[in-house]
Amino acid sequence: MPDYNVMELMVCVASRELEEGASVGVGTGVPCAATMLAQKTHAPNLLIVFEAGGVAPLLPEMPISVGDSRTFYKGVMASGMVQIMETCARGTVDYTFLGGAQIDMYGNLNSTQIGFDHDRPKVRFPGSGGANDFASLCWRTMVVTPQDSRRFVEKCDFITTPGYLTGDDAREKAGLPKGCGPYRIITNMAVMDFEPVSKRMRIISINPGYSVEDVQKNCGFELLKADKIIETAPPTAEELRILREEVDPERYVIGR
Amino acid sequence: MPDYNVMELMVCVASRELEEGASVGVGTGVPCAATMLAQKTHAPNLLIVFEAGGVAPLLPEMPISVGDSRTFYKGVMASGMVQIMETCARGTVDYTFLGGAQIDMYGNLNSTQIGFDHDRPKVRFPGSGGANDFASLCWRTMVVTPQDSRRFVEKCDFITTPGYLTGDDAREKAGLPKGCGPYRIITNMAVMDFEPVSKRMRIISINPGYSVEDVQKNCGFELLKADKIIETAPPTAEELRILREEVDPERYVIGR
Amino acid sequence: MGAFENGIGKLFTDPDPDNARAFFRKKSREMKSKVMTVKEAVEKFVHDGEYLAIGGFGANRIPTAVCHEILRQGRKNMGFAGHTATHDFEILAAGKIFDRLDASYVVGLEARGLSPNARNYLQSGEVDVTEWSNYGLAARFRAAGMGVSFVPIRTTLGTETCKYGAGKIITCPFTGEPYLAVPALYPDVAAIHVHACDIYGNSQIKGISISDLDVARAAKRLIITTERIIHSDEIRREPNQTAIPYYLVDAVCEVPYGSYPGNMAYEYFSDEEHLREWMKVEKDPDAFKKFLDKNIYNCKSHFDYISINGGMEKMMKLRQKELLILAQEI
Amino acid sequence: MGAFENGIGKLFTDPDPDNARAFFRKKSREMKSKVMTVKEAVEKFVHDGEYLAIGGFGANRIPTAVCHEILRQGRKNMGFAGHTATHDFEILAAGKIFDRLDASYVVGLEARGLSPNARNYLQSGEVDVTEWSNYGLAARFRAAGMGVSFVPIRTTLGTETCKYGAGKIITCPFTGEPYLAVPALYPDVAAIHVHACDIYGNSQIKGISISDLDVARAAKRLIITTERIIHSDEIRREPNQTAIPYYLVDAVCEVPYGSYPGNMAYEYFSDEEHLREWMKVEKDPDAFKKFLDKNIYNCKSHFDYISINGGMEKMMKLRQKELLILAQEI
Repeated sequence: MPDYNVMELMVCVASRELEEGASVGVGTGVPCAATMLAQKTHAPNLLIVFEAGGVAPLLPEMPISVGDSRTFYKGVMASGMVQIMETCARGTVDYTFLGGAQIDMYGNLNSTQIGFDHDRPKVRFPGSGGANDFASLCWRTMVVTPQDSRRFVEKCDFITTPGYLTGDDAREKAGLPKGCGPYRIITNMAVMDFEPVSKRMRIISINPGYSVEDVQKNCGFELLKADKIIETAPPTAEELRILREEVDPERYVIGR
Repeated sequence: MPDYNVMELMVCVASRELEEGASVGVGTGVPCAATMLAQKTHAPNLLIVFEAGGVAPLLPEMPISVGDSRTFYKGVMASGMVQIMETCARGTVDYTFLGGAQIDMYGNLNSTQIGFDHDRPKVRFPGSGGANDFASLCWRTMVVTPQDSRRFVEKCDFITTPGYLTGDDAREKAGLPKGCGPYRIITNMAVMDFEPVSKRMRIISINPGYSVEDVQKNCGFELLKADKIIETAPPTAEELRILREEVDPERYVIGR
Repeated sequence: MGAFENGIGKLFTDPDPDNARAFFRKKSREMKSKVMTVKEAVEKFVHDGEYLAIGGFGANRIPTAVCHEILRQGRKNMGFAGHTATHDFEILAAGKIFDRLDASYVVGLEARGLSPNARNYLQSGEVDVTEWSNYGLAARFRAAGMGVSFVPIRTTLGTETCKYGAGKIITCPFTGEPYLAVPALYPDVAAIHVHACDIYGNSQIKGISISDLDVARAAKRLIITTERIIHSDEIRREPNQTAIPYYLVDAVCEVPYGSYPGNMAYEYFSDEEHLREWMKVEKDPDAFKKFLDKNIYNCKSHFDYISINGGMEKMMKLRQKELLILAQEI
Repeated sequence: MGAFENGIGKLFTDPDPDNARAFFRKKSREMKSKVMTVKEAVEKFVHDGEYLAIGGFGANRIPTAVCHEILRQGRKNMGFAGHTATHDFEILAAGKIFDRLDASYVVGLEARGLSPNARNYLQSGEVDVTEWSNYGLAARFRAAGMGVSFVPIRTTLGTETCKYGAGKIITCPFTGEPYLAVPALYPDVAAIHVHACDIYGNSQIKGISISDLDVARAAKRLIITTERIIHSDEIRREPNQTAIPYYLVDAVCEVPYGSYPGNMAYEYFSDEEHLREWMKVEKDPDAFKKFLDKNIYNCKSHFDYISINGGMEKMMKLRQKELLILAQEI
């Protein structure tokens, strides 16, 4: 079995979720690496869109910004933000990848602030950007993040981006499009999905070298467990070769 | 005084209303001729927009359609209908010219049907097209039409396009933008405006050879009269020369 | 007529974006060749009873070949978006292909006059008509393209265009002012003619786009006819020239002179003589039937139609006229 | 947080389209030369207390020269639209030019990290912040561009981004579903950097347009900086390349390498080294003051700024990097 680091594992696991013929709204970093890896392995027809307007570029290298010139390099279209978000709103974008400083059991994300006082936050982060929009509109949201109980919290200080809100049908009741929401949470220790009725986060797969207990210990809320929890398949030699040689030779992402 | 026909008179009168630096949403025929004449006489900087998307073309000849290639020939922009209508909605278009089968004392226009049964009209016309939108959104609507009591009616069979609706502040109350509406009605016999409070049609100028009585006789409702009714200035020799030689050498409009 | 009344016209299509999303979720995003004949495209994607939209502006950049083929295949009971519809409307009315109509501009051919046959059809009572303005109907496509069920507009309020429409009066939560909410229009199928596209459907339009970018996004299925198919590398060389991206497109049909007898900007002018003949012959039902047989029903394709109307020599002259080489009427 | 609550954030601008119409009615539509220096443009069109929007996407196609000049001229108490704002935000925060902020993306520079100084500024309590998503803020420009007071969107609902925003929950009159109505945003002034424009302001943008077409239409006054001024004949030769028409534009400023240190598609890549230096030096207030003096306050113009940061040689390298001739980090 080849040697790999945590980032490589997470990128490979994420890339496998993207099936051939799907569409994905991506950001810089891990999402982009996962998407490029999927294109170079099992899903050459994956449609990539960037929030600033780029559609289906032939990415010559990892973009440094979701609006830089790489995001529409030899693209099939260079449009604008409204066009991309409307494409998501019409139901044409299947996946998106998001992150945040905090995530709760319903997959709600915080990328706005630490502290509860909006007028005087303890720490200010960028805010939603396009994250809330992608999470509201794309069919399936995936989060790639380290497993850490300061990150996986009982309650976000601020809900920037919707998961299933307060669970059950709260998301649809709020007026968000029907049938979409958080889909996979991929960490260094495990892969989680969301239980279909309560919409609570649930362990479905444990990464090599970790246990369910490890995951729970590094999570600030109680995780549900799938009836059958499997072991996450490690990266294959071929995945690692493509990731290291073709996707991220400068190790921008996998060297973190 | 040079000899001229009724169309030439109306085109010349209409063109004089368009001041330098103004903007105008135009259709084919008389509006286009009046606008081109204004550009070639006193208002070279007149901004022309066509509803299908053409902006400020260097018109090589009279367009046959408001969407044909002439309407954006060497234009500064070839956009789309939504862009043009939104430009009007933002208050950037000063004038428009409209017509119709019927007009009432508040300047409401009918270009939809004769007869009151919408399911089985006696005569079906094209409907609004962009007329309602231009009349709703441009600051000043002008109508160039023959003076005829079958055309100037007590009540339109169908109000396709808003004038002042039922008069007074009905137009603004309905939700149409404030401060705009019908401005000049130019016929073979006279020029009318609208009394500022009641918003009823009012004679302000009589064309050479006609009397106030002629106008009233050829109008299906009672016209108000301005305190001082002047005589419409006939076309000048220079206006006629430009109109005949440069604007409409094929006599598409002035030969009607 | 009243200032604050909702429209009493019928709403022919479902404005719910969640239903549209469920459809679009399943629509393929694969970049695969969609090249087929117009006959195949109409067989596959245009069905009786569905709702149709046609791009362009009346007799400018219209997918004439698709309109003719719909007649040849005898489609019936369709809904139609009569948005800036002139010669396209005239063709479709000749085949009586629709029985319900969202009308903003129909029956007329602008400065050319009115179509006697289309007019009779609407006066016959056979067609349910709901009224809109051009912007109202454009805004309905726009709402669909935005993935919402309505947008607020400030036109038609207080008129019978509004009363016999199907919009609803709402109040702005910020200003308290009334607006007309126009419902999203998702056509089952649309056809648009473009200057160039690749085999996947990535399309370039030169000149004005009218409402086609929104029509393309709103339509559940989209047939592109194109003056010419170009290599995908050409598309990727200038990605901000792409007006319609491939994932909206279901069929790509190469139809040179595809807007004929309409105008195609930078390519060829409209054939005014032929358009006059259409309108003239409509006055005599027998002559009109023969005219339709000759120009549509007995033609196999747009090539046949062009060849009986002057062929390449005529096209060359229309091209010269478009480019202002021939200034005079031909 | 609640699903059906209106935002409690402050609305900093008037969404009433009739007030905007009254302004736009008087704005000149004359096609006259608007060429001036950035200094003149900022003096004439950017005033203390007004509301500002900046085009581009953070460190891509931004009007850097205008941002610097606003600092040099010491503007204060402005409102700012923090829409996809990264390096532009970093500059404006360094000058503390705004005290109220519509925030969708601020403080960060994407993958590059966070700006310590901008973060401190927002944590200081000196700035009133109302929250939006990127699309929410883009839709606000869009509503203004449409000439209406709001548009309905389906994002942010149910989150604290919505609660600390200033949108309102409305119900669709067709489906009964809730939407967030976002209020039109008409900035007093906006600045946008483009690839080319003529002396009247007719502007061409290559590549993505982000939200700039709507920002241009929404803004009451608009400053265009351009890589180069081209002859108006070039504009008229390809009218569908025009992204921004002249009648929206108040000032035309020719600023080659005007997006530096940001990326300008097809022209030059971002100067990542310089951007890293910015963020690094922010950690030390004294060093940051010296850095700002050197790079902004003691520069007369964008030419000075470029000349002290490597001049033409550096620009050439950034150009090679953009065109993938230099694949490695410089």
